[in-house]
Amino acid sequence: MTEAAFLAPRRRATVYEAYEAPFPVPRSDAEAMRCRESVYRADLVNQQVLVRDPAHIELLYGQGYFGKGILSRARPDYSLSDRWQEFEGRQIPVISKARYEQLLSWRRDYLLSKGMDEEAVNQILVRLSEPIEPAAESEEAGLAQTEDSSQKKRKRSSSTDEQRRKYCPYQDRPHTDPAPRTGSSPVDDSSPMADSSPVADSFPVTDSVLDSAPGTDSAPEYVLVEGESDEEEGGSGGSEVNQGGVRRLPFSTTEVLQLTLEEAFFLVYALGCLSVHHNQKPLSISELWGRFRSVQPGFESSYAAYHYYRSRAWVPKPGAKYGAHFMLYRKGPPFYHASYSVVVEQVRSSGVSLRPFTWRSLAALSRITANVSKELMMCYIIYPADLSEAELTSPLCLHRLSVQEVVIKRWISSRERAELDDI
Amino acid sequence: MNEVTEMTESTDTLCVDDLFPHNWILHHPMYLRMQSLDVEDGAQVHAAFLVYMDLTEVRHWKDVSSLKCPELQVVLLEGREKEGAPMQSILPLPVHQYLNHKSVRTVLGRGFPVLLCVVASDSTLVYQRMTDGFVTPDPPAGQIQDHGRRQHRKRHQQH
Amino acid sequence: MDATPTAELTSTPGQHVVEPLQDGGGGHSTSRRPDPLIGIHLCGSTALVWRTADVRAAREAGVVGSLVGALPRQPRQNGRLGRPLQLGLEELRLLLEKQASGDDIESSAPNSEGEVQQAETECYEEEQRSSFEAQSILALEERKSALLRAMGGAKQGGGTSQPDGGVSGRLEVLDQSFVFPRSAVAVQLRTARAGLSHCSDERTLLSAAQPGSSQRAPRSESRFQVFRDLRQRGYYITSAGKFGGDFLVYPGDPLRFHAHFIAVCVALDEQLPLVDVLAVARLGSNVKKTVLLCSPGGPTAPVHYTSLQWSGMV
Amino acid sequence: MADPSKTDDSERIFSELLSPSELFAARSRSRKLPVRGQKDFYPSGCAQQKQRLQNSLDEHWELVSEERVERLGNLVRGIWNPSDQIVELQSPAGKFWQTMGFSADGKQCLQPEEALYLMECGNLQVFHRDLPLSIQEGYETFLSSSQLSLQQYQVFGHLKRLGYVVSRFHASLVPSLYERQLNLPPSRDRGANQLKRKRSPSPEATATVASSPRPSEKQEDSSNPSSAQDKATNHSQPSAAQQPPADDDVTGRCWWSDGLVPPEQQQDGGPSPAGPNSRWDFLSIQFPDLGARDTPGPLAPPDPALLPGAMAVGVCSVSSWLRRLNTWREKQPGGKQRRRREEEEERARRRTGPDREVQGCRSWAEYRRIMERRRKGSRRSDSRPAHLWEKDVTPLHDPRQGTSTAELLEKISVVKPSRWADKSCSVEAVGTWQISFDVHQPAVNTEFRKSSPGMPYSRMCVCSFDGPVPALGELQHVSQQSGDVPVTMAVVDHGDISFYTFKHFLLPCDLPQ
Repeated sequence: MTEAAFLAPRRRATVYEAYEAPFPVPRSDAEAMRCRESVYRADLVNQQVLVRDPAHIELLYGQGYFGKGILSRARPDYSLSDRWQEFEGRQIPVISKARYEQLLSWRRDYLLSKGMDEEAVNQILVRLSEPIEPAAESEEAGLAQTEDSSQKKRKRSSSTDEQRRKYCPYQDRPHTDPAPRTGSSPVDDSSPMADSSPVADSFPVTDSVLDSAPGTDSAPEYVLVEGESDEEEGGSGGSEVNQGGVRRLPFSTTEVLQLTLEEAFFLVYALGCLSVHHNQKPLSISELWGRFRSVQPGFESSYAAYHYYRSRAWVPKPGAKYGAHFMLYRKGPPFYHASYSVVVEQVRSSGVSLRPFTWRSLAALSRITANVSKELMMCYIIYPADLSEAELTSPLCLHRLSVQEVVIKRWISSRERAELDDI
Repeated sequence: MNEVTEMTESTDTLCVDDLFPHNWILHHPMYLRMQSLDVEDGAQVHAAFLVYMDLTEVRHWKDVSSLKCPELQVVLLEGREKEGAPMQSILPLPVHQYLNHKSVRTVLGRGFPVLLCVVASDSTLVYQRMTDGFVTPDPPAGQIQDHGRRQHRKRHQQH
Repeated sequence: MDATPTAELTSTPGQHVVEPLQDGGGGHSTSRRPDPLIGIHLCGSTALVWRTADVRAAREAGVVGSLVGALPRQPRQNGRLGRPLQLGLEELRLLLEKQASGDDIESSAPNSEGEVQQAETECYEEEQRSSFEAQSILALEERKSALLRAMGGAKQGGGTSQPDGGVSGRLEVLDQSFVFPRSAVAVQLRTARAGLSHCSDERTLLSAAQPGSSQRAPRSESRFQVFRDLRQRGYYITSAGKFGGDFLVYPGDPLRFHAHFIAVCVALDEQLPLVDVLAVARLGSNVKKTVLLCSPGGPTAPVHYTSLQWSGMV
Repeated sequence: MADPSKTDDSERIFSELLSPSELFAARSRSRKLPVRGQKDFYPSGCAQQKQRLQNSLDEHWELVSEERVERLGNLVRGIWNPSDQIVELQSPAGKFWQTMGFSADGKQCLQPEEALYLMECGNLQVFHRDLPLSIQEGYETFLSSSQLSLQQYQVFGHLKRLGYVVSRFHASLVPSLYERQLNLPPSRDRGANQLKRKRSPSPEATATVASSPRPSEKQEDSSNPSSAQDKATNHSQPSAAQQPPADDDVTGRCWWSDGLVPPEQQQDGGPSPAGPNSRWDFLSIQFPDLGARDTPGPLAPPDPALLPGAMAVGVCSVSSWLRRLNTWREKQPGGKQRRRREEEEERARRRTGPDREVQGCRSWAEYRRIMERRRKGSRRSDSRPAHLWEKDVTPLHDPRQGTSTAELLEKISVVKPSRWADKSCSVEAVGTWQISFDVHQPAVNTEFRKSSPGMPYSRMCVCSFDGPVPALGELQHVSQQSGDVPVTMAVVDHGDISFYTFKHFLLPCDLPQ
């Protein structure tokens, strides 16, 4: 077979961010020295791999474009509100009254689901929704909060691209954060909330229930509820007057990074930089392999393809939108348009096909791919004939698989192409 | 497959308390409600929840609720695109699953137009509209369409 | 062509072949005499229609088919092709169903080699001879009228309608000296087989396409159910292979209308990989057509149709 | 128009036979194709739309019903030879002989597909038993043999109508791999060919050598704006594009690896167009051909403009170099070592890059002390998570070690690209896929010769749309048959033909800076 020509990837017309690194691991000893964390944390929930620590999310996505924020289109940049305001030296989100009441009702539902009686729940909610007095607040807050606020600022800044560029974790952290933050040591299972939350878990409720809304890890703890002071003063709602509306956040929905199983396994097995926990217990590589294989048919093949492309420094992202297994990006989606739609096909003596192709489906896929100016690539994963089923139960089988890429193109026999008139 | 269901069940029943307050998803009232629907397929429940969050938090749909479709053993959603808009059924499915026409007809049988939402493994959502019978596509805008075709051709030739 | 075109002879060709049609093939014309049998011929395992009348009759029955031969008027291009018309399996079945099955397939009497062949050859040669003679006369007449016109033009001013001596003299000379060369004779390269010549066995077609053939795959069965139902609803149908579907569905004759639907035939309980569903739906939106999932409900039940469109939600 | 006196009307319709007057009239008929207007979207039932439909249909039927009428003098006459399944010409062949037909036993002959095509074009009349064959009879007679299917003929006709030169494929005529190796054309031609390569929807003979030039492509090069850029891209990377895959060497195959690319090409890591910014125009720089048989004398000094500032290079005697020709294989390990050393230094350089303390070091010993101190100070040193590192399967990489990306990629490259060209054994080859035709570029401008057709543009495999898509092993099998020429799959769906090329590919490693 003749070899297909390599077409240079198309750079995006406008690029809003700087390229950080191909992988979320240190590239030099100096870098390695400076960062204290070497392993990120994810949890296996409902057969999905979820990362919740904002710092980890930032690194995993920013360095290699792993995963997707479940509340965002691509880059995890969801925030509670579009508008933020300065309050007591920190940025807090501004939300509508209706939204606040919804969050309050979620908290209420949650507490009820814990089996508390309604009266107790109502008491808690009343206390929870008391406005925060500026002075009292700053006393209460103490040292921990100034530290928090710097963190919050960063999180906030991450929503603007200009500032995001400056956020380079390995370099910044030692200087801006002299004190080790608990949140940044994912190796031990003590995430910041794990440290402080056991109290919250013990019912009957103590005051701590008020302090930490479910899922508040490093999310804003306070919100400015819009329309509060309007009722009292009948004013036009000037933003500064609204300070009376600062409340505790009753229920926090922070962004969560969802990794595909291929991404998760690559971070664990190839880079050694991720621990996936299930029921608070970290899983070994073999356990993970077994679980993923049972959850996703053909996982060995699709992972082998994923691993192969990563090992050639390309960024594969899920391609369902284009009817393919993966889309291949150079560097990452912010910089280049995807170059290839990849369809993974396994070549085994048993002849089981991952996605049996017909000319019909090939025709559709080839047209879609051409319509979006990408190329269609078959990625054949070749299983040696003597590879046993037992061997497949260990990820070591990957060393025995090989890859054959084939680029499929439709050749238009005539330039005039009268047949296009039919479209 | 046995292992899988076991895996999710243990997460759902045993660990909610232990995880508190790590994962707000597990405490979200809608998630808890979906859990209570007793659908075995954890991945589908998760998909349904992601779709719910997308509809309410990102797209600001109204009156979004969840229910169980007993025939298909999946969590369905229903809701309105905006206040006063007609009700729609939403069928969330993880991308690795299969679909048959019969299930589509079952969901259509609820009487609302249906959105199929395919949930990719990284939580990317792809919505498709499904309607009973023949829905004529939007007519092309005469000249513009011709123009588009020419551009289209140009792009083809660049390959 | 060598001859100068003349006014009388440049009328539109091709009108001679078929009787006029009332309704242009768009709808049903029950007023006509019993449907003519449509001649269908096998080439390998493919059904072809060769004669214009049959191609038109098929179109009237709602069978579009695809023209696959070179177009006589401009044979070296692919934009518009000519006869034969190739029929898809569903189209063939539909035609067979419409007609009394079996004897509608044209089959000529098997040749008893000897005399028939002899007679045929003689007949052909005789035809060629008479055609040459007739064309010689036509060519001579054409020359004469050209001459007359040229002369008439030259003496426009004169009022005499009587041809003068010069003209008649020249016409006489022409009469005597005119030779119509054999190489100039126009011959027809026939598209369809002449009525009498030898023919291959058509019987195999019947077994290949007979409805109710025992070993027909369920998929082609459901394709046919859908095809027939769509046809009954008045749609025109062509193949949608290049769009990843089974049929392209047109609201009217494809000559004048764009297709609205890409029909995908599936059994009701067939398990479709979601990526494939996404792929075809996406393609549909790219070409501004609705994807139609079509499943026959059973021998008596109607066909279920579900429209699938890429939603605007990105 | 029909001549009613001659024959009964129904008989005439039945046989679609033209009368002499019709034949005579047909000589002057129009050769133009009607233009199809914009289609309507939805049938409205209005009279205007009905009229338009009627007009279209009238036009359509007129076109479809038209019979071929030719001057006898313009027709080549042939006879069908059923036993050999060929057509023997009885009168001199026409212009088509340039690209079609063959001579056998002193006779001019045509393959059935060629004859049928020429019949459809109105160039040839084929007789069988003293009677001319109609097109229909041609189809039924020529295409019934096991040699040629209707689908194959449809593909043949489609390509011929576009002007391509199409001939039957003969496996025995493809030079074997060994022959091809012996007949390697000079490398300079390769380069030139590379430049002509364009990005077009056609099965290009990439990285292989087409022996005949392709004038049509040259034209496009000037008209197609993208080709200029393309040229530049190819220009800047000719060596990488042509290197045979060496899958065990990751960095060697990198397209954008920083260490290997001259600095001026490094902006943004992309394959930068070597247009105006390029310092070297390799097309104008003469390189001596030291491999030529008649050994050149001493080499003239190079153009000073190509040399850095104060450098002076005189006449160079090449004899000592020539003695070392063909000894490079033994020398290579040394080169590899040197490169590795350079990489090491590069890594060290990068390590010291942004770190002030390290930059202050005056010796390696000092640097090592710093590193040692830091290592001890780090509380991570003993925190390799047990669930990852103390099990049967451990990660391929330890993130606590800072590792350059190149090194890391090498470390994790456990899934290798297959060398399928070498080991056809891994995938069983199935012989159901056969190449039908060789296709050469349209014959208009090329000096195509039947006697020495040169390397085909592509070879065609004809298959049915309802049939299977070739599996990897089958692709492999077919491509082996084809040698260096790309294979195109012609997929026939009810007379509608789509062409697909399947090409071997090795995604280049994209090593960012």
